[in-house]
Amino acid sequence: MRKIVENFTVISNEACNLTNFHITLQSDHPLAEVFPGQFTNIEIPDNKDVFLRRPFSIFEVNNENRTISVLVKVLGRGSLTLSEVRTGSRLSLIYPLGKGFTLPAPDERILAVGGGSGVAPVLHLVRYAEANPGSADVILGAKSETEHLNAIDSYGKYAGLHYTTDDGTMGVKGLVTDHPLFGDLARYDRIYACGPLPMMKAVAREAFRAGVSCEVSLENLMACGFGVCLCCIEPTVKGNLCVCTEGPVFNINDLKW
Amino acid sequence: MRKIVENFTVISNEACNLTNFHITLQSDHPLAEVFPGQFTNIEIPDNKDVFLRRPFSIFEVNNENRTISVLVKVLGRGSLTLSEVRTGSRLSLIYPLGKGFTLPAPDERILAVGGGSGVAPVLHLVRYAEANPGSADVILGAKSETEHLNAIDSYGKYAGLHYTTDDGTMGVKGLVTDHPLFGDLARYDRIYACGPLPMMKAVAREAFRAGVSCEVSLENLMACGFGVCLCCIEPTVKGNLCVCTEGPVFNINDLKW
Amino acid sequence: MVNLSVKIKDLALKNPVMTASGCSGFGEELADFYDVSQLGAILLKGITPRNRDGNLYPRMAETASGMLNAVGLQNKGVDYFISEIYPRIKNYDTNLIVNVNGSTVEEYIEVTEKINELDRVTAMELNISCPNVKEGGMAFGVSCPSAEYVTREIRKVYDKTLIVKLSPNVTDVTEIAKAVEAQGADSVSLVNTFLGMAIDSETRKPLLSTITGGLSGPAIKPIALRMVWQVSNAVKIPVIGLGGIMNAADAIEFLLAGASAVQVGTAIFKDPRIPLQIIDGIENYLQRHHFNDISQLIGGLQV
Amino acid sequence: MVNLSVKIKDLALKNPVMTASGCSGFGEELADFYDVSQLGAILLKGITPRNRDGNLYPRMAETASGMLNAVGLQNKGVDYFISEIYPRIKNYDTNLIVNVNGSTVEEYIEVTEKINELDRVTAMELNISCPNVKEGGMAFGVSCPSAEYVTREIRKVYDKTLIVKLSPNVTDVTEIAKAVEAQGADSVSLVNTFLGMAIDSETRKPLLSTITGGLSGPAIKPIALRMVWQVSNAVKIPVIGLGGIMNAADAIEFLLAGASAVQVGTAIFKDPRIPLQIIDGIENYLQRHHFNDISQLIGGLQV
Ligand SMILES: Cc1cc2nc3c(=O)[nH]c(=O)nc-3n(C[C@H](O)[C@H](O)[C@H](O)COP(=O)(O)OP(=O)(O)OC[C@H]3O[C@@H](n4cnc5c(N)ncnc54)[C@H](O)[C@@H]3O)c2cc1C
Ligand SMILES: Cc1cc2nc3c(=O)[nH]c(=O)nc-3n(C[C@H](O)[C@H](O)[C@H](O)COP(=O)(O)OP(=O)(O)OC[C@H]3O[C@@H](n4cnc5c(N)ncnc54)[C@H](O)[C@@H]3O)c2cc1C
Ligand SMILES: Cc1cc2nc3c(=O)[nH]c(=O)nc-3n(C[C@H](O)[C@H](O)[C@H](O)COP(=O)(O)O)c2cc1C
Ligand SMILES: Cc1cc2nc3c(=O)[nH]c(=O)nc-3n(C[C@H](O)[C@H](O)[C@H](O)COP(=O)(O)O)c2cc1C
Ligand code: FES
Ligand code: FES
Repeated sequence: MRKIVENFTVISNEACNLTNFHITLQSDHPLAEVFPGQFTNIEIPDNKDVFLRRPFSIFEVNNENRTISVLVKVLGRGSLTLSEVRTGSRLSLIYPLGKGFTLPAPDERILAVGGGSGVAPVLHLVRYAEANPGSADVILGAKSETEHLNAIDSYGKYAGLHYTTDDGTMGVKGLVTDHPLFGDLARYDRIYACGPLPMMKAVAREAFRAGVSCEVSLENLMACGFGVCLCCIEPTVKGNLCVCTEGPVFNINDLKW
Repeated sequence: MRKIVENFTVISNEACNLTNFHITLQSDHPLAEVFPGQFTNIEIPDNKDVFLRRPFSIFEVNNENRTISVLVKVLGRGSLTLSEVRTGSRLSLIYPLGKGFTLPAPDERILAVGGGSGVAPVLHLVRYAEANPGSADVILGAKSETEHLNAIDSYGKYAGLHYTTDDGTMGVKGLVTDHPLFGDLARYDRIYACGPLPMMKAVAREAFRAGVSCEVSLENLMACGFGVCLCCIEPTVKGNLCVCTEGPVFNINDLKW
Repeated sequence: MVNLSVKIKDLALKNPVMTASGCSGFGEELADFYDVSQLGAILLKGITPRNRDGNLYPRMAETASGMLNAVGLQNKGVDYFISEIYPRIKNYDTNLIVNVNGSTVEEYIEVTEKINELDRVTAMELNISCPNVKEGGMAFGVSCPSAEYVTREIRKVYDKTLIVKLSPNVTDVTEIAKAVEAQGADSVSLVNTFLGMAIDSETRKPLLSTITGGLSGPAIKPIALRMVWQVSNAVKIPVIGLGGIMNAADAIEFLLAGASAVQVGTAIFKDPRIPLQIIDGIENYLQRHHFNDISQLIGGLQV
Repeated sequence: MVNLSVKIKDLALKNPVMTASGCSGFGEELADFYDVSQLGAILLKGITPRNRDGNLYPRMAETASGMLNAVGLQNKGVDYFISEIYPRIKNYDTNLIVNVNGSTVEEYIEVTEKINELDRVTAMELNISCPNVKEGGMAFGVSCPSAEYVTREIRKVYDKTLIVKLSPNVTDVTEIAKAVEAQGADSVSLVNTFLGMAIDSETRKPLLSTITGGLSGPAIKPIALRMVWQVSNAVKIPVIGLGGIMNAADAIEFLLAGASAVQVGTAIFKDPRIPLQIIDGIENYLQRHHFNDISQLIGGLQV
């Protein structure tokens, strides 16, 4: 599959809340085709303490404007520097990377679960699949209301939007798996999850119990992002697989969780 | 002597010409006393390829505004990054460093010669010494008119300003030592020079011939700037001396040129 | 026009820039970005006789101007390589060089004999310097007798250009280089990674599953360059230099220090196009400095 | 309140943070910035029996996350130190440790005997690892017999705490550490600089007058940390760790790897206050993690 290294221009960088930033990047050229669940490896500018690129899921894609966007959660030095990037500056991206989610068939009912920075790929999915609130539910989990992303209300046209927070300040109090929708998973044909490892494992456990096909998107540490270093591997029933090329999306049946 | 490590705020960064920048920095605290010829070691922000600080002569000092300024000539990666620094950003400075020039007595006649980035300390000197055009001459040398600094006309009140350019586009054509003032050095009590090594050596040769006391300010490569690493040494009649603490100003009689 | 081609014994390179083993897969991932026939050679990922899963995750940690890896020679074994991968890559119009590994001399021989049969594999790199495996690997590369022994045995079974990859984790790398030269190595490549370690101070745990791993990237360049210079002055066979090369200036420094060719490793992770940019940069340098042949740079350090 | 004090044999440190030799002069330059009595110890600039001019300029080159130096032990000799410098610094309320150097064992002994008489010099660091001198220096530190020999001779004439500073330019640093431990060293400090090299590709000349020099700074930290961890597991005497420490987290990593104390070198060039910031940072860490004694960190790596 053709991959590209290219300088994009930052056309906006909006704080969604204290620790999440929505950065939109414009290409000088027509975009390569991007599928939900694919990611980009971004060169962090100007930070003496960062050597390697940092991977981020591609959130929104606009082929007309030649833009893609990422949701960046500030976790450490690289994501912090990225969150401070200014409009007009140039960032080097390698994209599109990885294999995306298995797209649902038009008549399939889906549940997409996103936690923390994991909301980007699942929202990309419901939009790309042209889902609708009748056939798709999204549960977004966070620690507290203040960590929930604003400006995603527009996704209400693709899916029923549901929230959970650890402290109960928004939506259902508890973990994503505490949401009532988890009470009857059997009505879904497919479940998708992306977020912190414990969250994905909890979702996987419920999906497995309910016998519903489930895909998760892993965030293993990466050096290259395009398959040459073998640093990002995940043990699977098919042996050690590269998360960056054979993932980041895996069917839970293949994982050794 | 008390030395300080402190964050200054960039309050202006003006291009003097294509490769020279005048950067003014403000302290949060009253300034330490700075003598002409002393320098500051500046931490270069945001450049992955720069590890150490970079030394720059202190050009102008304004105790009321708590500002000092430097003239930065773009030579490589560090000076380039510094030249792009924005107003409002913070820079870490170590200052005041080194020993300055021997100040002229009130009745002494002086010639100060500056080439390239070496103009900063010699202009600082004539201003600090409260010289006047009757008793002080300054020769500024450059490759071409385009490399001469604008906005130094105000120094006309401290000294007669004279120019040389290699290509004759401004002032006398030739090297600084080709200037007619070098025809009769004996009328000066002291000569000061700062600039590229060949220039300083040429000035030193003439001063030595004319028997006039001459001080030069060296720009040896430095790691620390405050005397602990012994990387910046210059061989002198007194042995290897530290340019950063026992210089950067040396009497030519002490040098092994 | 300047001449960029060099020869390492029978190995003819159209230019002196190769990818480093373990940093360029089997060339296929680079081919997703550009035409790999522009490269001087592709050093294929380290191969062992049989499948190796490699070490547990996490296998990498970022360090100041570099990274540690603990991949541990994950590969599907030489037979899989020959039947599945080689047919896909054998038509790349560049040199394919196999990086040969083993836990015992017998294992090294087993891989070597098999790849000796492959027409399009024009040279082999004998890896006696991998710090990330429990048996074999670096153990062979840090003492003269063992380096001599494995080189001698491999020389017996390999006809084409034999490059021995040296470990930097030694007191005197010239001793090892001279030892393998004496046993018939056609070239030495250096350096492999330095044994290093990283700790998460907050969790108080090592950052790698294996505790220690191999350090690569610009951080090691000054040491690698010194070793290449020392070895170039100590042996007569051509030297291949690597360790932290990120751009053409870095590559030229290795050539000046005496390397006949260079390899680019970790830089590829930052930008897979860097090897091509280095080729262009070297050509540009030669023109700018009025040289017409790359050989004028090799060993051209003015001391 | 947390306890930061540690003991290295008879050397009592109020906290485990020392400056490194050659990076902090004789303490006087640091005293221009702050009260040096806050430091655990000051490692004084390397001293030889007689005046040494050191190497020619240029003596330093910047590298990726580090620097090369080729100072070559410039100093005015031990007698000048005793008569001119010692009287000025002897009242600093911290440990003064002399870094002892020589071209021959006799020279090492000469310096040692003289500084043994100085009340306020509470320990010595035997430098058998300087890569920047033609004779002596690193030559003593890269083989077990010579390291043993010089340590044994020095132990005979030195009563106080004897620290031996090890070179990282060796195949197995634990062998050297065990050898000097067996000869009565009270502690080992590691690492000294790595032998490296830098070239200006444009002028095609080396950047150092001596061609090669010593690499220090964050670039070397992963290798230094690995060596400290290996040595801590190999010897019973306390280990002092250094190499690229820039902040408290770095220092804590060395403590976790087994160092009883740390030294800060190149970081001082960037900001002379870093040793103090590290002391504060360690204290803060202990509080944050509910430790009350620094000893709970030492060797606390969870593997
Ligand atoms: C395929 C993929 C897609 C991703 N998509 C997104 C996204 O859309 N939005 C987003 O905000 N983040 C995403 N991430 C995670 C993101 O790459 C990391 O948060 C980022 O690299 C952290 O860099 P840093 O320099 O800020 O952290 P560092 O300073 O390097 O590390 C800070 C701390 O975080 C830990 N850490 C760093 N990276 C990871 C990781 N990948 N997994 C677990 N712990 C880690 C470190 O061990 C350390 O303890 C994705 C990762 C992958 C692999
Ligand atoms: C006491 C002192 C005062 C100084 N005052 C000024 C000043 O007022 N204005 C000003 O513009 N510059 C001044 N300099 C010089 C300035 O420090 C260097 O130009 C700067 O450090 C270059 O950094 P860089 O990262 O841009 O260059 P690099 O990328 O590090 O180097 C680019 C090239 O320049 C050469 N180079 C770098 N520094 C020097 C040097 N000091 N001498 C000779 N060659 C060098 C390098 O070898 C290399 O070839 C002063 C230097 C000293 C020691
Ligand atoms: C992730 C990774 C995997 C590697 N795998 C191998 C390998 O299989 N065989 C080998 O000889 N060297 C291997 N190396 C070492 C590199 O080929 C090279 O010697 C080293 O990284 C130094 O060069 P660099 O700084 O340009 O990366 C590997 C290096 C890295 C970073
Ligand atoms: C400029 C310079 C001079 C040094 N001089 C000495 C010395 O005289 N004696 C010594 O034992 N080590 C000397 N060293 C080595 C340091 O003490 C230290 O071992 C090394 O720099 C690694 O630590 P760092 O990375 O914190 O600097 C010197 C290092 C530098 C950079
Ligand atoms: S990150 Fe390099 S192979 Fe996946
Ligand atoms: S620059 Fe360190 S002593 Fe002068």
